[in-house]
Amino acid sequence: MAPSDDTAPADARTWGEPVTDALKLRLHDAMVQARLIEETMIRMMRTGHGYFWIGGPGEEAWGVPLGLLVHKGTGPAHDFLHLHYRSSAIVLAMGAQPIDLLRQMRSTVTDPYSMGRNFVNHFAIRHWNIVPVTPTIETQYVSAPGTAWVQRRFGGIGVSIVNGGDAGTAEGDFASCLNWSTRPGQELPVLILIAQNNWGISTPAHQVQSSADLAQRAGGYGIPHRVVDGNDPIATYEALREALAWCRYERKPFCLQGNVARLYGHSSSSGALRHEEPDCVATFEARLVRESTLTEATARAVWDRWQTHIHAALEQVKTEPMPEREHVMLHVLAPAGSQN
Amino acid sequence: MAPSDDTAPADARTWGEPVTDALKLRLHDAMVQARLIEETMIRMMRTGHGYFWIGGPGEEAWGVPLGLLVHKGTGPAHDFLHLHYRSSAIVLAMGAQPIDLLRQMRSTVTDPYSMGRNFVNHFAIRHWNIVPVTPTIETQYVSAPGTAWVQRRFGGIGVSIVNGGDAGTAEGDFASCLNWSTRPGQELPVLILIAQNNWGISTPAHQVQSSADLAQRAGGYGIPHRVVDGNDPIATYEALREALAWCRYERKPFCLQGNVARLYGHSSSSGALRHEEPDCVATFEARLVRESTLTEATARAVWDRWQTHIHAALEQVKTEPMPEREHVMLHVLAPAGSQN
Amino acid sequence: MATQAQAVRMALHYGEENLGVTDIFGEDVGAPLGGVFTCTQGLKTAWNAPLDERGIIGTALGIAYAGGRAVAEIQFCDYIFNCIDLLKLCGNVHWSSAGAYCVPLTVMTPVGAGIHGSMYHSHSFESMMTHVQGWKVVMPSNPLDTYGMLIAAMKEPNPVMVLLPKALMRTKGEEPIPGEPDDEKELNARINAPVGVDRTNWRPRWPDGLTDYTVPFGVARVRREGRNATVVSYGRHLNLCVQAADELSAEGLTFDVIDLRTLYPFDLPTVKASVEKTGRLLVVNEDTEVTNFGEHVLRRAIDEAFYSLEVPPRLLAGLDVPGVGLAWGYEQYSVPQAADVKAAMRAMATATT
Amino acid sequence: MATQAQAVRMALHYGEENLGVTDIFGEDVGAPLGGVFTCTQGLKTAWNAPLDERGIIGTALGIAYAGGRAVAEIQFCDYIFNCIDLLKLCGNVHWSSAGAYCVPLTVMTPVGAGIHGSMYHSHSFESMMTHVQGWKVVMPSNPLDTYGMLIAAMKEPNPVMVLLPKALMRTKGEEPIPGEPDDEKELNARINAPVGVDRTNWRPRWPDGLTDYTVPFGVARVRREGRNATVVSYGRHLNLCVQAADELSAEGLTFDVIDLRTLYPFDLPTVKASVEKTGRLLVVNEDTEVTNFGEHVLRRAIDEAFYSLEVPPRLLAGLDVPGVGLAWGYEQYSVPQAADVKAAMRAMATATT
Ligand SMILES: Cc1ncc(C[n+]2csc(CCOP(=O)(O)OP(=O)(O)O)c2C)c(N)n1
Ligand SMILES: Cc1ncc(C[n+]2csc(CCOP(=O)(O)OP(=O)(O)O)c2C)c(N)n1
Ligand SMILES: [Mg+2]
Ligand SMILES: [Mg+2]
Repeated sequence: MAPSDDTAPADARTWGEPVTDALKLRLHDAMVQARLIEETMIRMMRTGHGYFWIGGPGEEAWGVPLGLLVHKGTGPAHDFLHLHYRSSAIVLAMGAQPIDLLRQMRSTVTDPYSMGRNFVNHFAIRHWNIVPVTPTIETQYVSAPGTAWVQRRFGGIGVSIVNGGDAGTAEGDFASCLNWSTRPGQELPVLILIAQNNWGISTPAHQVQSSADLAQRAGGYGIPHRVVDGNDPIATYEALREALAWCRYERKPFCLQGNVARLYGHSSSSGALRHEEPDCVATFEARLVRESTLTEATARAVWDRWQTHIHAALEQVKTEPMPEREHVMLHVLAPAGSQN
Repeated sequence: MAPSDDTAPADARTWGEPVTDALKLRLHDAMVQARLIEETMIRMMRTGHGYFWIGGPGEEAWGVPLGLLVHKGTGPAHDFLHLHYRSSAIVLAMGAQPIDLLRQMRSTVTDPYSMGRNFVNHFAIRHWNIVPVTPTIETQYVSAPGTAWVQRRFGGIGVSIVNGGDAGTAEGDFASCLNWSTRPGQELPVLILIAQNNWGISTPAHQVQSSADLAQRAGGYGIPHRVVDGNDPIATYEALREALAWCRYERKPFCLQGNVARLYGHSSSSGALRHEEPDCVATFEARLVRESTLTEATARAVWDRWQTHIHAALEQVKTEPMPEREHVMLHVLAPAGSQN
Repeated sequence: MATQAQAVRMALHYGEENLGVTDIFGEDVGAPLGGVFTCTQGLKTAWNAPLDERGIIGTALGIAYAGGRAVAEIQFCDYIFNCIDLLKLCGNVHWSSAGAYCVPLTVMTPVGAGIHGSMYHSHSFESMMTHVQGWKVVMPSNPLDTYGMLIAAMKEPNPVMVLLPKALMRTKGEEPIPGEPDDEKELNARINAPVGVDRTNWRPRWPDGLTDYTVPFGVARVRREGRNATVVSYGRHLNLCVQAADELSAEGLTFDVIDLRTLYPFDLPTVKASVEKTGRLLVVNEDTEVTNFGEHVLRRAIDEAFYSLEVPPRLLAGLDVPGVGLAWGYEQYSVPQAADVKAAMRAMATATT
Repeated sequence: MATQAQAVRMALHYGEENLGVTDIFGEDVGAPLGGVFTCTQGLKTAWNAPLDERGIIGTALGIAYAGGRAVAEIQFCDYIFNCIDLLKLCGNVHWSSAGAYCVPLTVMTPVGAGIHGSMYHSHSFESMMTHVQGWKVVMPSNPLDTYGMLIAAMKEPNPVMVLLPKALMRTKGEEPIPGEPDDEKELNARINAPVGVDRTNWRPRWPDGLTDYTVPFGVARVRREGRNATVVSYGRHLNLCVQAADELSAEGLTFDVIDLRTLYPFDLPTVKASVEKTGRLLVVNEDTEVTNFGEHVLRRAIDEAFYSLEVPPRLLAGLDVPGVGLAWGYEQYSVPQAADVKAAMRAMATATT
């Protein structure tokens, strides 16, 4: 059954722990982990242990804080997550096992998210309300009001969180999300996120977006909105904390844009080469060292620990079987009695 | 060939004649004509001279001013119109022949807009750049940027005008129109209209729209926008004049909402019964009489003249043939050499 | 006897009370209208959606994810074509998530011509929809099956597309729905919203005895038995086939008339057995004829029973035109009519080998 | 020899210069990328659209209305399914306006599996698209046809859907495109954007001699002639059929292998004549098998040549699964592979009557 940590705070108006040194170290640790996994997967693709890579290196300062703030569990009492393919940091910070990402990267039959069917970073984790990541851009923005509608009726503090890229906001589905979240008297607790990295594959944002502030589109629907530096995990954490408290207790939508980096380009199709963009993990680590929250040696140890962990996981994954003929027709239709 | 009245004004910054008594009389005349035709068509439906009625009675003060202000003609030098099924007043004020609407109402083979194929008020008039009215709500908002894109490249003062209802703005296509009209450096001359009648069939606007001011959604894209009393033809005329001048000479989009009435309900499906809503024709006529621009007798004469005209047209239409087997497969594919 | 619209209403009411239905929604589905065909009048969980089909299907999917059970309506199937990607998503969630999620969801939408609906109230949808995986697809021909298949749909863990022939909405059945009042007037008085007056305080008085009557998916019903040919159809045209079979018996021609009812998965064994008996197969529907679901039925029948076929199996379907035009002649000559069905059946039964 | 991607590029260049093409656009179609498959590199009218397929098709329609001529790309056909309503509109404009407007418009989109594209870069689209009226639908199997059918598309007053088998994008043809340089290296140097460097100032040097070479719509090409069976295919799988035919000749089996090229309207006379000769028909494609365009080909062939058929005509197509999975095994076992094609052809040729 589902792990569940129903830790609704006593004071109903705030959400999440305040920023402390301990939290900063947790953020750092999770950011390092996420970065290393993505870099491992890029290497897997290069060395023939996967066909295709797409993921979120550069978005750790956006994803990790969210992962730590999710009210995770199963069913409408908890948050639902409608994510996209750059959301690994969120899912890892929630506690996903690195080996499972590597399994999906290698398309093994043991891949718990899709049994080797979908691209890497296409999660589906029912016990944490992470609904299947859709390869179609922006469709997650039309399913989010549905889970939020059930949550609204259910009561409690569960919200629906939807995350996606900047270019994707051009799809009408982004507007549908704004609209369905704001029916008068039926407002929905949806946290509408935009990861603004200024690119859609090869198309620069300034060619196709009237303004880099996409969150303001929510203003036309009366939704409070804000842009935050998504490369700064503390800023992001604070902004998400506030936004989540709003959604949870007002039971209304909020739109938050994080300006992030696309550190390895779009995907392996474009080579997955390291780009000249802000590196939020390095910057944050340097800051923690400067602030003496972390020493260089402890920092190094964090990297080493995850490196070792991931290396072992990769070796394990390489031994695992691939899907065969008998797996093709599994799950075409759900058997009677299936439930979410 | 196309009639064309290329009457670009000398002063490039204004558009359309100012409001004079003569203009007021023209507005009144065209509004009466439009109302009478719609009411005739409702009667046709009731008496078995048509299967279905949908149209624009109640929107005369919104449509007629626009019809008078269109820069009509063929090709990108002139305005393109992407209309919906309540746009009869626009098309009639442009000079469409009443008999042609009656033909489409009766589904005769002589119907010039669709050869008896489409519902009434589904215009397609190539010589005036009126592109086919789509029965699908809101899709006109995604074709409008296309004609405007050609107009942008062409230069001149032609703009693309798109008109639709309030409920329809919930379709993502409305947002697509806003987005495609505002690519930086590639802004498009689109006049984006919203006819806000506070209903979508039986669904009241307040159930599904966060605000009755839908035009403000354009603000999220940096598009200037405004709401006008669509029951007042003078206010509408002035607002449209200004908005059109902006689109024509700035070559940029403008969003204008008119608050209008739905005088006979949604369509014949809901009975086409007269509703308790503002009657812009009666109100305007009373005002003109009060202001002594019109006497009651001249007003009556206007109604009578159109009544007679329309009656004769209807008698003619009743004699015209219906489509037969040989018409079914006509126009499935355009013959080689066809052009717009 | 209940009409098809009343059958829908009663089934949905049963679903709200007994099968965990949480939301019945779509454009104009809630009060006061209760649907453009009155199918959702008086239902306690019915509500009006924004005019946004993508939002409707997306929200329905989200409701399913969160453990709700929605019945979503697309007002006319003519307006579903901007959602095919979302229908595909609903249908691949279970497979792509390796079984983690399922999508218990019913979508219902009126289909077909026959009401002078012009180009955008006359579309058929079965050909495109049966090409979308992960769904069950049904199309009833009478109120009793409508009731029973909706009950089945509301019990399904998979998405189900219920195609409702719009021309049958006001048509009564020949067999009562278990639990409906014997007296039609009583039924109407109980569950039809009053016309022409304010409905704000109107509440239906649902019949007490409605049951769990379920028509299982994938099971056809042989509506007439005969020797001369097999006719496979569904929905509105099934009734034309039955009628033609009855008329043609006067000419000494008899038919197996098979009502598929479920289009995906369809009942191949029943079709096969009949073709093996009659040696002749005609499939009838009103969708346009290119890449038509009936061609799939033909292909599977040929796979299974080619050597039983005495004459070429045929499809009678709509002409390949961009729409059904409004004027009488367009519908008459582009959509198979009763006379066309009868002629095609006679031709099939009498073709020389 | 030019690849399919280069053939597209050269045809579009020819179209810009000679056929009035005003806009080539879609996601990432403009500089610097020139399309995810490089099909639109260096073209002077190419530009990057917002990430909005509905906006792309809608804008393309508007361009057509205003007298422009667009070639719009949907990056992968997997992302076209939210636009089916707009494709239907494009296809009914001429009919619904009683001939007032036409929609001269080309849409091109990569289709099919074969590049480890997983669930959303492996879709086929011909079955759904041939069910949409008012369009011509083509699917080339080689660069020369790709060139010639694109030229035809850019001359058409109707919308044309060009389905480009994505697994063939980098495949060279066997026949040169009229006007392409004899030396492949020269061609690459002239029209391939440089890789790994800044492309801002790169300009292609188009071959001078490109021509109006046109492949007319509706005309199939018989790629192999034989006696034992007729095989109808197109796109990527056509090549597998040709290869199998060549291999099977060693077993004494020969085939008419027909490359349909145009799927709507398809060349029924050529299919019919061949079936009358061989008495056996196999249709091969990779779309999922329920309500598959190949079933339409079978049905029309049966209508015309039933009595010539010695054994059951067959369809070899993709399994009816919700997607092509990423792992090798999924594609291997759900999409027909070379060995499957060969086995099916052998079985067809040798089936006992
Ligand atoms: C509906 C749809 N259209 C196109 C694509 C192809 N595609 C994949 S990612 C991408 C760019 C997305 O850009 P953005 O939304 O900014 O997200 P980012 O990748 O920059 O994080 C495109 C066009 C798709 N997956 N889905
Ligand atoms: C895509 C689509 N969905 C649904 C319909 C059915 N329909 C026709 S009119 C209408 C209501 C439109 O309301 P609004 O946009 O406010 O325009 P109004 O009729 O009030 O002028 C609906 C739902 C349609 N024609 N097209
Ligand atoms: Mg981006
Ligand atoms: Mg309205």
